[in-house]
Amino acid sequence: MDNVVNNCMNLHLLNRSPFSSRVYEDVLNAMGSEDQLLLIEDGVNGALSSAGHYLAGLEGRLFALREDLESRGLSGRCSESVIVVDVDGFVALTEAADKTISWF
Amino acid sequence: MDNVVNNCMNLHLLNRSPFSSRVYEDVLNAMGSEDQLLLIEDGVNGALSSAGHYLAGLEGRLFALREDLESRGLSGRCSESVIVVDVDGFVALTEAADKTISWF
Amino acid sequence: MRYALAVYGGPYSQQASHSALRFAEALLARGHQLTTVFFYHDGVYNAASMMAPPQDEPHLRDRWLGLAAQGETRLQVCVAAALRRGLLDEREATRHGKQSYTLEAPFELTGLGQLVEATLENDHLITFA
Amino acid sequence: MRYALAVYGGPYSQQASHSALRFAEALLARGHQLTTVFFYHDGVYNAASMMAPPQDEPHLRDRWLGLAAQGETRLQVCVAAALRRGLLDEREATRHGKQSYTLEAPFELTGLGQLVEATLENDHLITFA
Amino acid sequence: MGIVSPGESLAPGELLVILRHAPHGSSWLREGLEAAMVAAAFGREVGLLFTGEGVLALLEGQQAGALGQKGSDNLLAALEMYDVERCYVDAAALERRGLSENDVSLLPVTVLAHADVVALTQCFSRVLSF
Amino acid sequence: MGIVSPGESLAPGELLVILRHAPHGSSWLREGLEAAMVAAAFGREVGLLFTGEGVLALLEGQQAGALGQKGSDNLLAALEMYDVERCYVDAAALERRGLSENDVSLLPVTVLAHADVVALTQCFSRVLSF
Repeated sequence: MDNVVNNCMNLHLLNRSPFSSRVYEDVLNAMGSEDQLLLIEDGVNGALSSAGHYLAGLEGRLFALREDLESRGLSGRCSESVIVVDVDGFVALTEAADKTISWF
Repeated sequence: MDNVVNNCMNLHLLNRSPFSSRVYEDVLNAMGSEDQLLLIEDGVNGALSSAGHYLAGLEGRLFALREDLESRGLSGRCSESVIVVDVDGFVALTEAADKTISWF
Repeated sequence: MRYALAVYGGPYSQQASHSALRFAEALLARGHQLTTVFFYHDGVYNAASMMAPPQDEPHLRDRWLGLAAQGETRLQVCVAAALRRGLLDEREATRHGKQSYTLEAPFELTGLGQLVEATLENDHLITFA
Repeated sequence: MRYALAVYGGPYSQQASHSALRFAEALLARGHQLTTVFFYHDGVYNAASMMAPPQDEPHLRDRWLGLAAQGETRLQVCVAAALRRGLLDEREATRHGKQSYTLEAPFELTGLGQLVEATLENDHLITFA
Repeated sequence: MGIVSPGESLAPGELLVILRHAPHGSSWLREGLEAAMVAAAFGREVGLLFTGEGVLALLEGQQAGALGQKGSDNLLAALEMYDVERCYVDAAALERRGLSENDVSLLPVTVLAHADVVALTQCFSRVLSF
Repeated sequence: MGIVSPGESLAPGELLVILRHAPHGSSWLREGLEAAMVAAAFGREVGLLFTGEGVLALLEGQQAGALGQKGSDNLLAALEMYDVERCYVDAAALERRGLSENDVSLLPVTVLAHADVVALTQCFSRVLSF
């Protein structure tokens, strides 16, 4: 199956913190090389610099929701490799994806 | 505080699987050297032989609820270091403890 | 594009309802169509007619009503998940011999087939759990 | 010994209610006293009067009623957690201008102080979440 | 137990249902299986992926739980009646729990390596996760 | 920021409330803090232990969330009014999240090493966990 050309790009939504839940492992296991990951709700705790090792290898494809970072006081504590988007950007990410898969 | 003599024995209840939740780390961090741990509900998945590394160092103090193992078909798959008790034994464990602390 | 949302998280317990409503508003602001919100698992409690939160907190059911009033969004609640949790419309209440009901329009009790249809018949389904 | 239970998990969503009822029966069988079950977080939904599960599944509210009928166990529901989730007794329903109510005796709406009291005034408190 | 046949695995499908939760502890697994069954009953092309704790759904010897609480085994038994034939299990999730193909016997399933799990999420046009 | 004073830390207490959940994502943190406040208002000797994700409750700069959803910062501000003076934070939970004593400034807290966390759960006669 590996060598089949597939242009499908999925957006994955993660709303659990990698510090408390292992669901991020299932996400990584299901992500294709072009897929994107957006952290929302408690998932944004995974955007902390100290969480970098959990979500490594997603440069340019790892996003976090600005509103959820701000409400938690985390805006200034993010890893530089995380791309911050607001809820309008969240909608835009879903538009661009073939489909969106939620993990919780 | 380490050297204070303390005869308090707590029973800890864990109802989340260590394969999916990291709350077991918080339990281990709060357990005294005489404290006991009882796995219930999805926590009994931590009684699998393959989960031994998550809950190491609790020989003689690690219990799992028989009814929850049986309903999941896990009775024959447990680590030998886990002591299986039924719900009557669960009550007995709470009787013997100074207090019971639930983790979820 | 045509969107559907699935809401599985309980109101006032999980952030899911708040997130879904916020997303719904952004969706409409970008000119999309939101055809369906399907409530399943503890999400069905969003439809509770008797919900009475403190005045300084958002009234989630009223927010869903506001969303439905804006356009063509249907608020569908899984009937099997709802009945066991105590959410009955007038018809189900009568059928179960209850004197009152706890769910009413614009929320509608529907089968799980509507979730499948919402998933397959829209361009996007986004789940909040 | 004197026990109290705290139930935080929602019925039919988490195993907590099942576990708590099973534990309560074993407790009484060993000759202990169960003074209080306190419902908080999504546990408050255990008190929903309209709960209508399929006939081949346990009716959790009826099981709590059966427990209360056996002895001196009080079924206390946190009023703040209950109101926002749509569980109102007759008095609260009237106060909020609702025509019907969704919680009734032997369940009683109480303050969170009763959880503190149940924790401190019994020999053991066991939490199911 | 299925043998991984690339052609079969890669066939496009309409709806993939991902099951990540264990039986009994919560209702997620049952609710996910019920969604899959309804889709199949409506004649949709459904696939099931058991991953994370969901792989435990496939163990033999499950029973009713406290107060007669239902597990998921009766739903699995019903699945074949509903023509849900594309059932997959994540090899990594099995291995982490010390399980092998021989342990997951309640359904005929195809065991998928990482790359195949990815391909699976791409060849179905819609996904519901539980 | 408190200095660990063994005498103070070891004082027996009536009720320890353990807070393990982050603000906003669920109501656990608020519900735990409300239980602690009620106990204090009733004149009980209450202690708070922030551990796991609960340490994030102590970060400055929190705001209302989606639709004006309340976080926990207003409850923390109220705690001091209610004479809840024994507030502890788990050093291991802080460290794992890359945080230090300087980051947890919403409340005066005492940072506890592992052995002190254990001692804390032993010197209070009752525990509620959230």
